[in-house]
Amino acid sequence: MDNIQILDTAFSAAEALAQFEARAAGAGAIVSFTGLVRPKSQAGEVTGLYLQAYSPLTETGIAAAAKDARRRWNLTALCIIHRVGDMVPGDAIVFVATASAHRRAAFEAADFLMDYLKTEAVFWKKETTPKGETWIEPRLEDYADRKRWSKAGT
Amino acid sequence: MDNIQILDTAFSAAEALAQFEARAAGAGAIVSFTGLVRPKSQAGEVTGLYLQAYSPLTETGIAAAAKDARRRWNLTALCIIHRVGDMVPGDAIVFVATASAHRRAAFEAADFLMDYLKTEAVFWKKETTPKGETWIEPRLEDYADRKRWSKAGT
Amino acid sequence: MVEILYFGRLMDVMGCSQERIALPDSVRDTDGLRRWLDAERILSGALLEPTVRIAVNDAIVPEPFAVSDGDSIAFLPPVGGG
Amino acid sequence: MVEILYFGRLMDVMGCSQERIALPDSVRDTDGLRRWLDAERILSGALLEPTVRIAVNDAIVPEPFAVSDGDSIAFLPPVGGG
Repeated sequence: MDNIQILDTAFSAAEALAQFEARAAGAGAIVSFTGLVRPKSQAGEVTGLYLQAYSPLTETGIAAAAKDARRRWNLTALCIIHRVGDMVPGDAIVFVATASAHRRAAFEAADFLMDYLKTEAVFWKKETTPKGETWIEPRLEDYADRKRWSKAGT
Repeated sequence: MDNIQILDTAFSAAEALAQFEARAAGAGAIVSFTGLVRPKSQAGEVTGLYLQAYSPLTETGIAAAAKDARRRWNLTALCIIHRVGDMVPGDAIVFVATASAHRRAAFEAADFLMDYLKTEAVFWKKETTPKGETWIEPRLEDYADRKRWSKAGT
Repeated sequence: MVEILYFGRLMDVMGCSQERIALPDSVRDTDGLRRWLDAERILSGALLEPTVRIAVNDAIVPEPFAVSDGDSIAFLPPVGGG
Repeated sequence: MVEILYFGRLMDVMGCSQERIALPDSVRDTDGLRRWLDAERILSGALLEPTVRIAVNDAIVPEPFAVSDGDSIAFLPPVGGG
């Protein structure tokens, strides 16, 4: 029941949630996360973002994280959609949705998957600002978030 | 920029997310939570759920929780929609969405608001199963979740 | 006369969600109201439970709280959340 | 011949995302490949950084890892997440 997609075209998070709800019938709690291209970064105004994946490593890594989430939490459905290619501010980069009987599992699993996607997922990201193009590597904060999970589960 | 609604008619979480996204323009992270009427409970098959509010206490309590969330986290937008009246399994009971520059604030604020809504919000809930009608009071688990926030913030 | 509101399971216990009552002179605060009404309706303590809170004129009050003619008084069992 | 893939900022450093190269006999593993290619292209260490990982035939490998004709070898700078 996992739905994992890498897309090179724009997608709507709201539509993804509508479809997920249909698949998650019977759940009591659905959490969604949408990551969007921000119009500003430390380097200034962002005019474009390029994301590169390395198939099939990107897909197998995400599938393994999804499997890990299912092992840790009792989920009735799970969805991960990730954009690659050229994007502009406001575009959805990533959408994660989790469904469970109770809200704690849904919240924690979505949080866990996002930490994976922000630090370990196999993507490279290039930001375009008036100052030029810059490859972005993870923030220290992202690594700290990810470490929260290292002692949970087995 | 807070959008707080108590509704006595069905609503679509996906549509609520679409509208929220439009209001949250510029955010990097959007978290949504949807609570749905589950088809089963401890008492068996659920055929109906009735929710009662006490206006204006219900509204002012939720508005105060929203204000508290904004004080604790840097949010660019916030939405809370809560159903009252008669519902059936699969219906959305509650929708919470939070938007922020970064994901941690959005996740934590949504989690915090849901803990408030599940334990302290002024609603009474009656479940109908083949065994009859039962008023539901909070689970101990819900109180424990809510307590997580008592030491955070001021 | 006061207006009394019952919420949640207390609606079922009282058989209504709302009523108007003339308070006897002996009832001057929420404690007196709880005791008098519970005895009057033979409820065996349903209105005396400490988890049942009281709102006067749409604000939850610390008890005992003075009540008088014209007040709207609500009996609130533990809230169930959404 | 081996196929070499460059990702992220290494695409810019190398000026391409992919190339085919005949490995000299002296290059038998990933350590040898990093050193030889970095020197050959005068990169001053861009391929020697320990944060740059290597995948051989689409699997990240513990290094040094043997490489030989027909392999697909990818240089992976730290991933940036989504």
